[in-house]
Amino acid sequence: MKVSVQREDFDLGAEVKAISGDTSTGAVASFVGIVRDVVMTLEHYPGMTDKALHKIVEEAGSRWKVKDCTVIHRYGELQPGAQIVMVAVASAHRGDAFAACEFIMDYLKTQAPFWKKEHRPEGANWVEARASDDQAAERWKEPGK
Amino acid sequence: MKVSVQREDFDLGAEVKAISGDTSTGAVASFVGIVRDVVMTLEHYPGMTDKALHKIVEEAGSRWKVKDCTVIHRYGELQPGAQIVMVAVASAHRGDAFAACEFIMDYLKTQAPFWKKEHRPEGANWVEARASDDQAAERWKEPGK
Amino acid sequence: MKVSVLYFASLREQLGNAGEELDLPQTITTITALKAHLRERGGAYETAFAEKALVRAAVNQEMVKADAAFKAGDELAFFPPVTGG
Amino acid sequence: MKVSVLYFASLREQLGNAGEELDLPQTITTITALKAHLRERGGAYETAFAEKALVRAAVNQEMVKADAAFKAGDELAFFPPVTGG
Repeated sequence: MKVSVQREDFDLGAEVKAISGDTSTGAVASFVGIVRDVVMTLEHYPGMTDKALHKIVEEAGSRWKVKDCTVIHRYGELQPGAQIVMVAVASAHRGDAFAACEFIMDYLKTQAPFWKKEHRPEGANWVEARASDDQAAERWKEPGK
Repeated sequence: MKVSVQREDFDLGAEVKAISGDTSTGAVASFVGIVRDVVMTLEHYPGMTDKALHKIVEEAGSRWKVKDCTVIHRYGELQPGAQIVMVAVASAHRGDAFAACEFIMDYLKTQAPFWKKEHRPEGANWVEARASDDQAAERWKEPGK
Repeated sequence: MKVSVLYFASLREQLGNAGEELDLPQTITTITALKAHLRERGGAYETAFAEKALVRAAVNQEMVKADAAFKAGDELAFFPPVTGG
Repeated sequence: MKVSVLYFASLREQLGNAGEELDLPQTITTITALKAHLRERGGAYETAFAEKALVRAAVNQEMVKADAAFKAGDELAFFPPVTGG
């Protein structure tokens, strides 16, 4: 399990390779979040981000059969097209890999202390939290998920 | 949209980058299938594989908001740890990317004409289709999915 | 009616046949009928195309149900349930 | 009771304050009580910690509900709903 909060960019291919080595691993699901068409600054709460991400990863590991997992989240100024976040989950089978990866993203969106500020020509503004993100996290609380 | 059926290995990171360029793309979900602990030969039906994969990708594009998408499936002899298949889906938002990526994998598993033969010390044998794969594909037929 | 028929994977090995050109009687126009026709060859064909055997079919490279029809010149294929991905 | 309090993102800008050390009256032991206490400062604090304001809180770097308690020496934090990922 690897969790990293960093300014630097990351290499999805290398990170996926790094968790694919176990001969019982048959599936790796991954996700990359990308800056759309506006420059942004990502602020975080240094003492808490690492803790929060570890907690989310552990929760995923208790719900699904996860062989290995990597979560990287960047902070600082990011240009359009830049990678913001990646999650990769290695499992024996794809069902576990997909579910755990999506779960980690949904929880990260509502539980990890990051905030985006967008820099537009008309001025800078903080991105507002989206109700759809709360809903996405909520659905994992349904029984059977 | 890119579909490729090939002997050669692929580079997940490069493929994901290649479909991430649009400034309206905010999310790329991807999947890699990996050979577990046994050497295998992947046979396919050359005239049909490409067609079947394109059809699955088009179906995904009609159900979710997909900006771009890449599917690569290898054939021939593959060693343990080798990459077999990858699917990457770029969307504005992660919900569409995850759903379309998982849908493509589930349909590919039951609709694309590939067959795995495992080479074990005690002899070679064809992998049997799994009922769980049929179930995984079936669930996309439920209304609301 | 002339058609070409391909066999894949375990089915190809079981039959010892990767494919053949067939000139079928006029009455045989569906996958179900063709399977019955091949079954009559006996031996490996009788086993491979038994009613209970899990054999999938394609007509012109599209997977079809057992009651699908075909016409002269079509490329037909039989194979076991797929196991890619 | 001494605690440290941190403010993040739009809340930090709104208050013009990234954090401070506070020596609180004995009666203030929950996030709800602390928010009311800060509200009494008036100005930006009154607005930022209004009953209806969406302010999240953490105690010792774990997100908590408004009725959570804290003790001397804890690191408290207030921030808007998160928007990472």
